[in-house]
This record gives sequence, structure tokens and C-alpha cells, in this order.
Amino acid sequence: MEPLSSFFAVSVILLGIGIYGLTTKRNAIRILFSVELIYNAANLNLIAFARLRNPPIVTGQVLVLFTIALAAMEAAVGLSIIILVSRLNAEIDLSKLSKLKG
Amino acid sequence: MTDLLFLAFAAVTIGAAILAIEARDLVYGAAALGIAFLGVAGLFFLLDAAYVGWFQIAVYIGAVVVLILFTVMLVGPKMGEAPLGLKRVSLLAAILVSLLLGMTGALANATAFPGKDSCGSGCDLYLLSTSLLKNYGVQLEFMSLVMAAAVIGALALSKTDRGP
Amino acid sequence: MLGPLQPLIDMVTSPLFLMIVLFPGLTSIAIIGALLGWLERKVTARVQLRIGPLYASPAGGILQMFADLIKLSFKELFVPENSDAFFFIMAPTTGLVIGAALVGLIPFAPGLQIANIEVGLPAFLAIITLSPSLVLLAGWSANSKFPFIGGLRALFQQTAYEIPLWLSALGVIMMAGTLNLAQIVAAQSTGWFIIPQALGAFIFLVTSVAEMERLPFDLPEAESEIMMGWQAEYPGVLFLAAQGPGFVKLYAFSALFTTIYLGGFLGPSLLPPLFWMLSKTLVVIILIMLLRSTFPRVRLDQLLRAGWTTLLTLAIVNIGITYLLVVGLPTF
Amino acid sequence: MVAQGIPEIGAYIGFLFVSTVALIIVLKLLITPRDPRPTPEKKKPFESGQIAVGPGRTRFIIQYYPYLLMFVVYDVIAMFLFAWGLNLRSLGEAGSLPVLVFIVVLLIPLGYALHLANHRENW
Repeated sequence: MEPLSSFFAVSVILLGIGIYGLTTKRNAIRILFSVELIYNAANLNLIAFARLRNPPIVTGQVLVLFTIALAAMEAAVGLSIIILVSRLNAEIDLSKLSKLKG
Repeated sequence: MTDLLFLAFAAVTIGAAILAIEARDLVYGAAALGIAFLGVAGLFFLLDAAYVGWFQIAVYIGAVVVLILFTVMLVGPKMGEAPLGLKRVSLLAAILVSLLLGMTGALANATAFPGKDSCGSGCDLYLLSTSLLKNYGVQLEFMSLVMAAAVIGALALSKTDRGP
Repeated sequence: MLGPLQPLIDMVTSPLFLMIVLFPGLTSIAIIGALLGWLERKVTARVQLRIGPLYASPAGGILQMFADLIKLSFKELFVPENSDAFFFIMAPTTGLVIGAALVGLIPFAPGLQIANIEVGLPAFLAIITLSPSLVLLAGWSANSKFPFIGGLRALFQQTAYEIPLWLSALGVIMMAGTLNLAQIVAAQSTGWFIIPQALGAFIFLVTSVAEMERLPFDLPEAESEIMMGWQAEYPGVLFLAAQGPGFVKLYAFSALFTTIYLGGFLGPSLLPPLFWMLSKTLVVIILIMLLRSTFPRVRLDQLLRAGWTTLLTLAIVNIGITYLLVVGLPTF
Repeated sequence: MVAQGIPEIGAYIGFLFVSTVALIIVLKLLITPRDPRPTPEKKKPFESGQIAVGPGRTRFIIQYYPYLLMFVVYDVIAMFLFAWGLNLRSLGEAGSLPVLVFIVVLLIPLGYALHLANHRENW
């Protein structure tokens, strides 16, 4: 049985990868990937911390159900926006989308 | 046995996450993202959260990854491939990531975290259901409003007056 | 004397290993898949007043599919030009594994079940949701027109029929009060769920036929329109791997239908439970095969609209009926 | 004994995957002809006997994209309803009230989607 801290380690590494992608990539879809990875890191953390309690509580799992649902909604709306932007501008590179700057 | 499974799932998750961010082709990136989600679902199973794990598989891999793959194929896998050209930002990110990794090392050495033992009532499916509906009923209603807004918003966004 | 080999022998003779390899496992899936192929050709031929497979064995060509299997295995294997080799090979292989994994969740008899997990029914349905992305990748990877159109059609069709499938299965869960498939069978000892859940069973049957991409819902492969759809480019063994999940899914879905609506392995104790399970499954399979040879193919927009309006509404009505059956009339 | 996690199904899927991949590799090694060099004509994409023209990944079916969006949302809803359905007997009427409101609220976007569908040609 591995200690729970190893689950936190995986979670932190996922968070790091997500932040790395968020800061270095300029492709809108790639940024969505990073956001989803960060969501997953948070979910893993929630479930592992719920197990840390003595006795373990079920609230962590309930919260993760809500988080997953929210992440799915976010992906649906985000991808619709990306499709719309790619139709209007033929481009989804966020550094080149500067029309709103005026 | 669990140790081996944990190592396998952790390695798959982290490797696939890196591939998702770094793969040249976005279709490969989306597929790698799906595999990373699968690895996280496996970690959920190891934490005895079986229902949440299958929820994760059905929603993330069944729905979100399909949507992402469709969008990538529609937008074109090669579109938006800008050269990085952000030396300073990526350096900052690398430092941040290594700080986080160092924190991880500190965490792994800490003795404050006990090993996980039997889960008992913390993973009971019926308790989860009761808790979801009795304690989080109001939140569920807000969730339904968010979902309704998301569907209507997404449908309105993807509505086109032109033909297909 | 056996010293170092002892763990290996223990592993090979353990019941789980035998189940994985022999009965509900790999060998049985391969044999049953081939026999189902033969049965389907025979049934279709009988409906259309033909004879069907005849020569490959003394007993009515029962070895025909095995002969086809050997023939397909010896075809030359290559990857078409400009295609994405990784996904081209990975997608049908993984699809075969996913199709076969479904069988492991079904209780064929008390104790004869590979994985008796607490959330068996959602697990089955969640494994099903993995297949649209694989089909889409398979169609995309071939870099050819028919496979791509077929892959997109499969994507839309399978996603449209998944929601009614989930919601019709919800009726069974509300009646049984559990997600475990063995316990769902046990809950039917007082009466099969097909009687209170007749509407749900109808929706489940229709949507599972659509999920399997069989006629009348075989738009993704439609031979006469888009030449086998996403399977068009597959040579030899890979074509086998692309075709196989169809039969394996037919077997798994029929077994699941039997498990959740027809009382599974329950039956008079004159004969063993396994007999009841397999004979009920066979009846469901023949019913689905007769659907294939009776109805004409529908159009894609009709199909999607029917899934998202009629079937979804019926599924919600079914949930309401089940709620009234279980809880009773509301007293506000 | 009802298992919570994955050990059995995981072992089964892993075994299946490994054996399928092994089968394919072995068959490929056994079967491919001595001189496995397909002719250029053989490797061309299939187009009913014609020579393929234009890009392969063409004719994108975009008009059904809203259905895909609805699928994402209703998948989540179905999973929430499963968590409700398995405990229906002990929750009873009072415990089920949030879910009934949940279902009613989520019929609104379905109505909107079908309203859109009636005003469009294709879906």
C-alpha cells in the first residue's frame, strides 16, 4: 500500500504540466487541454484528501462529481467559441487574435 | 499489486499529459489527453472511488474527448501552430514547475500523511447518493441552471445562418 | 521438483485465469463470434428464401466463418498511403478489446463472472462510450473519403443513441436499487423486469441495435452508399479486427438485455443456470437478427431526430412511470 | 464478494489487450508475404474503382454539431440520475424533490434545441 502522499505528488505534477501548457502555448485548443489537466489535478486532490480524514468522508467524491460536470460544460462552451473564432478569423492562435484591442 | 498498478497509472497519466501538451499534431494531443484522463480514472479506482472513476470515463473520454477530436478535425490539425518565441515566459514556467516538483519531493518525505487503510463508510455508494441529494440538493439545482445555460449558450454560439 | 514453476502453475489453474481464457473469456468470445456470424447469414438467408452458407462442413456450413477467418488472416497486410499508421492500426485493435471487455462484466451463472464490481451497469455503459472516439479516429486515419464520412456518421449515431440507452437502463436501477449486475438478477427472483419495464426494454433494444451499427441503423457502414464506411480501407487481419466487435457487441448486448430484463440465469432448477442464460441470450440474438432482415435502412437526419426526440421523450416517460411504480403517487 | 475497485476487470482488460496485440504481431510476422512491398496502385485510397481526387478528409458533416454538444450535457445528467436512481427507495419522495426539479429545468434547453431544429433544414 503506497501512502496517500504519492497521489498528491501525481496531482502536483499534473498541475505543473497544466500551468506549463497554459503559459507557453498559444493555441486555443492546447490551452483548453491545459485547463482540463488542471481540473483533473484538482479532482485527484479532492478525492485523496477526502480519504485522508479519519474516518474517510464521502463529500470529496460528491464535490468531484460537480467539478467533472462543470469541466464538461466549460469544454462544450469553449469549443463552440473556438469553432466560431476559427470560422470568423481562420486562426485560433490567441496571440494573433487582437481585433478586440481596437 | 497495488503498488505496481499505482506506478503504472501514474506513469501513464504523467506521460500522456506531457504528450498532450507537447505533441506536434493536435489529433495526437487529443488522444493523449484521453489516455491521461483514463490514467486519472485508474487512480480514482485505486482510491476506492469506483463510481467517480466510471463517471470520469463516461464524461471525459466518452464525451469531452470526442468533442475535442471533432473540433480539432474541423478546425484543422495544423492550424494555430505558432512557434514558441516566448523564451522568458517558458523559462518562468519551467522555474514554477520545478518549484512545484520540489514541493512534491517535500510532500513525499513528509510523515504527516498516513498510509491509506480501509475506506469504510467514506466510499459507500448509497452514502454518496444520500449526501448528493440531501446535503447538496440546492447545489444540484444551481448545477442544473448552469447546465441549461451552457447548452443554450453553446447552441446559440454554434448556430449558423449559412448552410452547412 | 516443480519448485520454480509452482507459481506459474498456480496462476494457470486459478479460477480467474480459467474464466479469462475459457468461459466467459477469450476462447469463448472467438468461437461464439464466429458462430454468430454463421447464424446471422443463415437467418438472413432463410428470411430472404435463400440457402446461405452450405459447403464448409457437413452440418449446413457451420464452419463457414472459421474458414473466412483463416482466409482473412492470410491476406496481405499493408497500410494505405498518406494514412496515419498509428491510429490506423490502434483503433480497430483497441475497439476489439473494448468490445470483448464488455463480456467480462456479465454474470453468466452464480460465480461465473469475471469481474463482479459494485457499479457493473454504469461500467458497462461507460465502456460503450469509448467506442465513438475510436471509430472517429479510425475513419480519420485512413485519409480517404468513404472511411471519413463513415466515421463521422458513426460518431453522431452512437452519441445520439447513448442517452436513451442510459436513461432506459436507469429504470432498471430504480426498480432494483443497486448497480451490481448480479444483484439486479437476484432482485428479479420475484418477477422479471420486462413486465414493469416494457417501455424501457423496447427503448433499450432499439438503442442497442443502433449502438451496434446493425441494420436498420447501419449508416456508418452502409455497403450500398459508402462502401463499408470506416472499415473500407482495412486489409486482412485488421478488417477482422474491425468487423469482430460487431459480433462481440451483439453477444454482450444480448447478454446484458437478458441480465437486466429477462431474469438472467434465473429459471426452473431442472437445468443449470448457464443453460437458461445462454438460451435466453440466443432468443434475443435471433430477434435482433430478424430486425436486420425485416426493416429498411433509415436516413441520417431521420435517425438523429428520432433519437433526440422520440426515444429521449419515451425514456423520460419511462422514468416517470418507474418513479410512480416504486415510490407511489406524489402527495404534495 | 463484491469488489469495489478494478483488480479483476483491470486484469481482464490488460490480458485482453496484451493478447490481442500479441496475436496481431504474431499473425503479421507469420503471414506477410516474403516480399512485402505493395505496388503503388495497391496503396492508393479506395474510391470505387476511380482514382482518388482531392484531399481525403473532406465533406465534413458540420450541421449536426449541436447534437454533439447536447450529448456532452446529457451524458453528465444521466450519470447524476444514476446516483439518484440506485437509492430511490430510501430517499423516498422528499429526497427525490431536487432531482425532479433538476429534470424539469433541463427539459428547457432540450425544448430550445428542438425549436432550433424545426427552423433549420437539416436537423
